[in-house]
Amino acid sequence: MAEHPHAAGWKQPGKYGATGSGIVLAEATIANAWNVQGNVTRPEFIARARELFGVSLPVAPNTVAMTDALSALWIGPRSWLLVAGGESPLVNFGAKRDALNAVGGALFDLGASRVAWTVSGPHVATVLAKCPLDFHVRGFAPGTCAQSLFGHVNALWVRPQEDDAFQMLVARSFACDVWYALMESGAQYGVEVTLPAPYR
Amino acid sequence: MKYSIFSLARNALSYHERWPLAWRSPRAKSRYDVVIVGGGGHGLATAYYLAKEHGISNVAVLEKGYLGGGNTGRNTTIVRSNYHLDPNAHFYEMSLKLWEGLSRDLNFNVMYSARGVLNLCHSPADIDAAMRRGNAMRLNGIDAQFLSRDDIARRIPNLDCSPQARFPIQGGLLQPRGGTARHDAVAWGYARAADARGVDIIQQCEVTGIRVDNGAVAGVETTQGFIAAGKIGLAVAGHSSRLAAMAGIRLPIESHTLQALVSDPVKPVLDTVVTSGAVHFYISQSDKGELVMGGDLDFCNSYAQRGNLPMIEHVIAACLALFPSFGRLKVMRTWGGVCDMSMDGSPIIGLLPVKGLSMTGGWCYGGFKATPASGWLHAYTIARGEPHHLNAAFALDRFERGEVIDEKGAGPTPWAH
Amino acid sequence: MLLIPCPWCGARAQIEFTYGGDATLQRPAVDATETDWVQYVFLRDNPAGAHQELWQHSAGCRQWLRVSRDTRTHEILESAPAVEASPGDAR
Amino acid sequence: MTQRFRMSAGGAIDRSRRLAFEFDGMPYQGHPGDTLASALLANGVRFVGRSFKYHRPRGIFAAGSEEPNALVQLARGARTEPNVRATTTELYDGLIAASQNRWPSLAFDVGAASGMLSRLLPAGFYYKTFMWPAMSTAWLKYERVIRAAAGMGRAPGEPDPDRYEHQYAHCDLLVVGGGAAGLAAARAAADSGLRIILCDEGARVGGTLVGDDVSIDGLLGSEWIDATVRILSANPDVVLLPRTTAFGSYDGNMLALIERVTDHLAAPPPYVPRQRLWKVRARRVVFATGAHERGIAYQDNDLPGTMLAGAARTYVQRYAVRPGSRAVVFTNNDSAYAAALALNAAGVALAAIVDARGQGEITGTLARRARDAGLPIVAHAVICCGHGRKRVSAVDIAPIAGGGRRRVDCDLVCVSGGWNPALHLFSQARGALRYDDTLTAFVPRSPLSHVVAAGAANGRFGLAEALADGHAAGLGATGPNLSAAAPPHAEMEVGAAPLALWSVPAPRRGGKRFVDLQDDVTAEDIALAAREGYTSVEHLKRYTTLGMGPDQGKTSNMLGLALLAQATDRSIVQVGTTTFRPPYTPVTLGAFPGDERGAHVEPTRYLAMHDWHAEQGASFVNAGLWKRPYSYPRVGETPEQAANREAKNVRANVGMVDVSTLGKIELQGRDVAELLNRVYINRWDTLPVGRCRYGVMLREDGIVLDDGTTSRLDANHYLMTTTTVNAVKVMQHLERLLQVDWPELEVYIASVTEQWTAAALAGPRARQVLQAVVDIDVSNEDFPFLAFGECQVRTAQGAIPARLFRMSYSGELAYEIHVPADLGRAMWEALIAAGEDFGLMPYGTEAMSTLRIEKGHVVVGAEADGRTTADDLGMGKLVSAAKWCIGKPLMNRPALTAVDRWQLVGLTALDGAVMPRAAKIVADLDRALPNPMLGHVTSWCWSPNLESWIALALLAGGRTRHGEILWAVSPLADAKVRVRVGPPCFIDPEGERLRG
Ligand SMILES: Cc1cc2nc3c(=O)[nH]c(=O)nc-3n(C[C@H](O)[C@H](O)[C@H](O)COP(=O)(O)OP(=O)(O)OC[C@H]3O[C@@H](n4cnc5c(N)ncnc54)[C@H](O)[C@@H]3O)c2cc1C
Ligand SMILES: NC(=O)c1ccc[n+]([C@@H]2O[C@H](COP(=O)([O-])OP(=O)(O)OC[C@H]3O[C@@H](n4cnc5c(N)ncnc54)[C@H](O)[C@@H]3O)[C@@H](O)[C@H]2O)c1
Ligand SMILES: Cc1cc2nc3c(=O)[nH]c(=O)nc-3n(C[C@H](O)[C@H](O)[C@H](O)COP(=O)(O)O)c2cc1C
Ligand SMILES: [Zn+2]
Repeated sequence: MAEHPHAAGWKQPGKYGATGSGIVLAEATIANAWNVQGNVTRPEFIARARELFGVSLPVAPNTVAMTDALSALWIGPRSWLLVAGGESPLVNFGAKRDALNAVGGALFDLGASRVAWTVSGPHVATVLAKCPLDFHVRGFAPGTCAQSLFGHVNALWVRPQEDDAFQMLVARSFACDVWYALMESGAQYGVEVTLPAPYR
Repeated sequence: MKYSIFSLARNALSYHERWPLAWRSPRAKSRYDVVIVGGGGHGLATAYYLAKEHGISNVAVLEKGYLGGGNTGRNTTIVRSNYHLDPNAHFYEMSLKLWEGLSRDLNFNVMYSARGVLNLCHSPADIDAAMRRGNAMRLNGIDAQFLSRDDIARRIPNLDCSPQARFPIQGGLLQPRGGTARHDAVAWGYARAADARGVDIIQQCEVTGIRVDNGAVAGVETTQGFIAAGKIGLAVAGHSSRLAAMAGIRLPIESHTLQALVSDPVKPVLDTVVTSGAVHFYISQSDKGELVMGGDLDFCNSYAQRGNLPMIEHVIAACLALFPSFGRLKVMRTWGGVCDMSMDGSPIIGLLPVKGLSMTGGWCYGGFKATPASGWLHAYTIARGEPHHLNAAFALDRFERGEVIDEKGAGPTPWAH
Repeated sequence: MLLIPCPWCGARAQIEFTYGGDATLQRPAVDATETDWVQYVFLRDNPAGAHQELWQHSAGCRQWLRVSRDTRTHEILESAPAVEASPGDAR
Repeated sequence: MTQRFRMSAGGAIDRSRRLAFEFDGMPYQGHPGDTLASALLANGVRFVGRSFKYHRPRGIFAAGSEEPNALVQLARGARTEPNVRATTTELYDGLIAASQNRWPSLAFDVGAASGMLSRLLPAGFYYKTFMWPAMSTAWLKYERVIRAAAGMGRAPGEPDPDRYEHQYAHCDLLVVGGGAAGLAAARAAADSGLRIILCDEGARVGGTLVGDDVSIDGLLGSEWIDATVRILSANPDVVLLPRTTAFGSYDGNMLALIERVTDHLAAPPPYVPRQRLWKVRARRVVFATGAHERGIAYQDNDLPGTMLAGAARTYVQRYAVRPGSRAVVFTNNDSAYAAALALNAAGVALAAIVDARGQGEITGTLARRARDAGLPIVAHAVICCGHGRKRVSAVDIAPIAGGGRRRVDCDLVCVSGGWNPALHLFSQARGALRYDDTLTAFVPRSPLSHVVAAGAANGRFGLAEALADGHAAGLGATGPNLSAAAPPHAEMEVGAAPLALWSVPAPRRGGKRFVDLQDDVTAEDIALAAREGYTSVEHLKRYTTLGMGPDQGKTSNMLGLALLAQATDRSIVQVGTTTFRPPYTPVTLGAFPGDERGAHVEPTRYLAMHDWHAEQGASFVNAGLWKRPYSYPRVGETPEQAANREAKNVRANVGMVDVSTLGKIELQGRDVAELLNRVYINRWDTLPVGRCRYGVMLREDGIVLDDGTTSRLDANHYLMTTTTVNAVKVMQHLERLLQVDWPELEVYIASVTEQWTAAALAGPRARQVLQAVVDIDVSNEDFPFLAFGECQVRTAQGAIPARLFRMSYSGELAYEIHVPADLGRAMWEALIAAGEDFGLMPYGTEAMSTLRIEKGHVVVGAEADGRTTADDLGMGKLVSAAKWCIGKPLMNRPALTAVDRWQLVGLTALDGAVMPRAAKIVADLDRALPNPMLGHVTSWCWSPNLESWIALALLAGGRTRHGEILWAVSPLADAKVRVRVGPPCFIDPEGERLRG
């Protein structure tokens, strides 16, 4: 009875809505996502995290540190999300959690809890403007991330580079609703759905 | 001059040039037996019943702005007594009974319109809660009916009763005697009737202090000078904390903005009051044709008497989820009022811990419907120096006793009620 | 709609936040009297004017903030982290 | 049909194309660039509607959004829309409109009878009558008549088929209004690097300049607009939004705008929303919103053919329409001379320009030009009444000092009572106002720190000063801006002060002099209100309904409050204005939810295994935002029958239910046990690693907040579960405690609700099923009741890491299995396959509920209803005496420990009866009402295992009443049942099954 939750297009490449590719959507498959928490004022915690994940946790709010294997997103003054789309140091969860616990930090596995998309194209800022953030490059600098609401749903955006592409992450139970909203507002500019690709 | 169709016809002959003042605007005397602070429905009703029921007419009602300019003049006019908990049920039912005779009592048509109040149920849990309440009402001698989805679809054809709705309508609790009343007329009607019994209504007179001597009130400081009184009743919805603080009392109350809005006027499309707890929404159509609707608070303390867009968006989204055919109507005006949100969602009507001081307040979303009973019981409490059994449960000390009247079970978070 | 300055994320729309009420309330000691607890749990100053209040940046960095806001005008006067300390700092 | 009143040249319309439209069933034609109003006038249609209260004939009064009269019903069917202003409705091919508030037709309107009774119906008449007979239902009957007479257009009968959307925007400068002042402001700020948005209500920007014969920087008005728009459009930092009205000014400099994207199109392109709601966060705002002209109250000033002078000029210059053939202009200020000149140039005969001012005061540039053109100016004079039935045919003119009236034939009266700056939004932004005696209008007192008004909105009515003011406002946003263009230049006009003239005495006693055309408020109504003591301007408004119509009194409020001032001997300042509130003009309801409409009004949360449930034919139920399987009906089964089967099967064999919606919070850190000790009534430091425990949380006031099991995964690592509905609340509660109250605790928490898919496997054969797929020994010895462990589940996709918990909600031998959400289906299918031989069936929330009622397990929201204590639920003994916890200090207040508290009990229906829904419990059926209630049923079900109806209930002193027989009654359902009170647990009270 219930309509298929995955509204038209998800994971099915193709063009939707008006002609053109005003926005381009692709699922960015997450291989793993871990939430690191800890006190930045403790050098041993920062050092341990660097050693475990090969990345320096960014301390400036809403900034991103990237390595070839993963992105470390500042999501709170004591909280980071490490996201990898493929092979990465995000393995041996238990051992790494113990190692962080030992320096007063914490580690949580959120690998299955988020769905991510790469949203790009000339109209990206307009389509994402269902969110109160400013997606203009002057308001959302490359190399930063921000959390906010998309409609009624909490979401996280990352702008890795100075182009029109954002990564957008939402909790998995809401993903269908958010997808619907993206398609609805994107249709007037033309939506191009491309094949899923690993999160970058 | 008594109002009637005959006086109207007579005055028409003189081109309505002979109507008298509805109420005087006297200069404040230096002393009254009782001073009522707040010229909203509750304050004016208190004064009216003091004079009418207790023969105490050396009374002043002090209003900082224009009378009826507080929440009495900005509420969505829903009148009902469909409560679950006994103290609420008995109190609001007394009020509803007073509403039924109010126009004639005041000789002022307050347009109490018993068009029915329907609470929608969208889930089995909603139905359980509504039926539990309805059963309690019936055992308390209050009218209530449970309507099936089909009954509702017949009665209110523009409601979306389809099972595909996000919050499908599965039934509803109707109180047939519930309805609406004309908000401004309530203030004006009480003012005129109180004035006729000798009560002084002083507008543009803000109370800025309460003088307390030896633990008892002596009078009020106002923008028009000191006014002595041995008894002071507060009826200042939204501002209760500020007035109580003048007498050194902290209340279990926060002030929050509640917004409402009206559509442009259209020919009759809705003749029941419809509410939905699931989407926090209520709506009725006024006699002028506007759809009057509201929903939740703005969720932060405020005395600004204005709100922000998100709640308006939410109210309208809820409206259209229920009534998709209203989509092409328009919002004509939005506004906000300052509500006293109490810690258990119920009012405080009774004596305060300073001799001679009493209050009726803490109305949260819904004190308009309480106006007649609140005034009546407040007057009783002032005149007798003790509460009536119908307002005894609404005493301030119920919080320390643990005897809160928490209709929603939301706990001591005032904005959750 | 309020624009609430988050000490970490910058000025953000009100809808990203959850209100937490009066920030001046001090949790009584565990052995405080019942009266102290009644006052803490139920009574409020509810001022008209500057109000110290808590907001959580719930759709953002999830931090609880202490905001000073004028309840008559909604003007935001100040905003700071709820507490400056981090877990374990005290040790 | 020919457009008889269309001039042969001029206007900002596209004469090369014709648009067909229909009004009240008659076909007409107009041109692109027309509004419905201008096209109607071009076709000679002047009588367009009936008034609100008296049903008087009304014509087009204005040319913009201030229009009070010309409201029409647009379109038919699902897209019909009431109360649409003809003056702002762009014409499109095929437009259909109809007049409103008349029956059966505009010309013959039955409701017009109320006009004849109008002497009986002064302001507020209904407060004075309709109080008899005494029955409270009597008013309902009068009300029906009153309601039917009021209202305006009709609401559509079908759902709105159109789509709307929302958009946030951010800018450094928002300019509202693209007239001379707004364009000058935007141009001055452009090129400074600021991000600018300029919006204007109109189809094209330019405001009053469009079609105007003025010169700016040597260009004609329209040319200057085009040139400026070209410059602005070329700038990537500037966004121009035509057809966009700013309607609300909110806190934090947030402006709400409504863009009419497709309303002007006959055939909107697919996918494009009809309207777009913009929420603009602006660093600075310039309100260049222009000014509204107002009328003058004289007798019968509402006859069709009476319009504002500025509007008449707009119809001539912008739309090339002659709004009449022979005009009388009535003014107290200079601006109407521009209209007179324009009309004259258009070939409209000017019968008279009636100016209330003395000859010596009529000195402005425009008046001189009119005089030079030989137009007949009658100084020191007023119009004292109009004549005509369905349109004006003449007016009476008289000296202002009184005396001889003279009748002048005309079919057009152009009135100007002065101008009011449109400071609605400025005032909404908390800008203070000041009454300007010279302008006879309210103007902004002073700019705010981030908000200024400019041009006519700021009381700068002349073009030259409006341009200069706008330019300065633009520079105010940029600071010193070297690249700014030079201020635009226009010829300065010499103006003469207007005369404060609000009304003219009516020659006929009782003659109607309209102040508010929209709500039918007359000068006499205002006098009546004053006489009766409704002397606050707010009382005046509410008593007479002045300014309460869709136009919100744009052309009338000022007039009304000035008349009130006169009637009560006060100054206009003392009377003051009413409050300006959003929206500036009415905004379509549909635009507010945008895409969050219908089924999307709130998001829907789907389980990771939703597809599987759907494939099995589950019927779903809303649980908070979630969709959960209610039951899995087989062919021929109702959902309820299915639930019965499922519940029975759990006790007989084994069932499996998706419990992923439970809130899950993981906690790590040295002080987790301490935190848990503080938030739960029971103890956590004593819980061994690898064990689970049921916990109850209280609110600060000692009432039950939430419950759930929490497991100790490791020394300093716990997993807490919460109820589905409270998941978010509990997370915020913990974050607040950790960040605000107890920052010294070293605890890190994360919500992992979305990370795990959880299945509960319950029933006597659960162990056999489970053992078939997991790699650890789940025997009672190795994995006893309340054990926790990690394991691997063998699935078709390989081995999956899982968390295993031995806990039971159903009262049966049961396990909960948690796996990462993306592997949920694999785990689930592996168990379903393994369970095939054991009679495993999935079950839904309804069977789950039945099972837990049989077992006497409480649910937060049902048994714990926000008023219940732990002791009420029989859990008083869980409260650890050894420690403090939240809620403990207030838990023992007198009323919370009274002996007659409502306590949890079990009820069994006697006599084979059906337990009524949501029943109340009474001792005596036959008592007179009110019949005291001893308690109520909180949850109930048909117990397929006990084969009777049972319930959990809260009952006064319930624990001492076991064995009593009482009544469970539902007056709503007319049902009553004898019930026996007993303990809340109906099945296996010793717990042998779940420990077995
Ligand atoms: C948007 C909205 C919708 C509502 N809808 C409903 C509804 O549908 N049904 C319902 O029953 N209730 C409703 N309510 C609640 C209802 O309006 C109020 O509970 C009720 O009107 C309170 O009446 P009152 O006389 O106590 O207060 P008010 O009418 O507010 O009167 C209090 C008066 O005290 C004056 N005052 C304050 N301080 C001072 C001072 N220091 N000195 C002198 N005077 C002072 C104020 O100016 C004010 O006029 C709604 C409220 C709002 C805001
Ligand atoms: N007394 C007089 O003679 C008099 C009075 C008023 C205006 N004027 C003339 O008006 C001009 C002044 O220029 P101006 O720019 O100040 O006014 P304007 O009327 O030319 O422009 C105002 C613009 O703002 C728009 N607008 C108004 N409210 C809006 C809203 N809420 N949202 C979006 N757009 C909105 C209007 O559509 C209009 O285009 C001069 O040409 C002047 O001569 C003269
Ligand atoms: C039941 C009700 C109906 C209303 N109907 C209208 C209306 O038809 N037109 C209107 O302009 N305002 C209407 N209002 C709103 C008032 O104009 C006003 O906004 C409200 O009383 C609050 O006052 P304030 O805006 O002056 O602060 C209505 C208010 C109420 C309470
Ligand atoms: Zn933040």
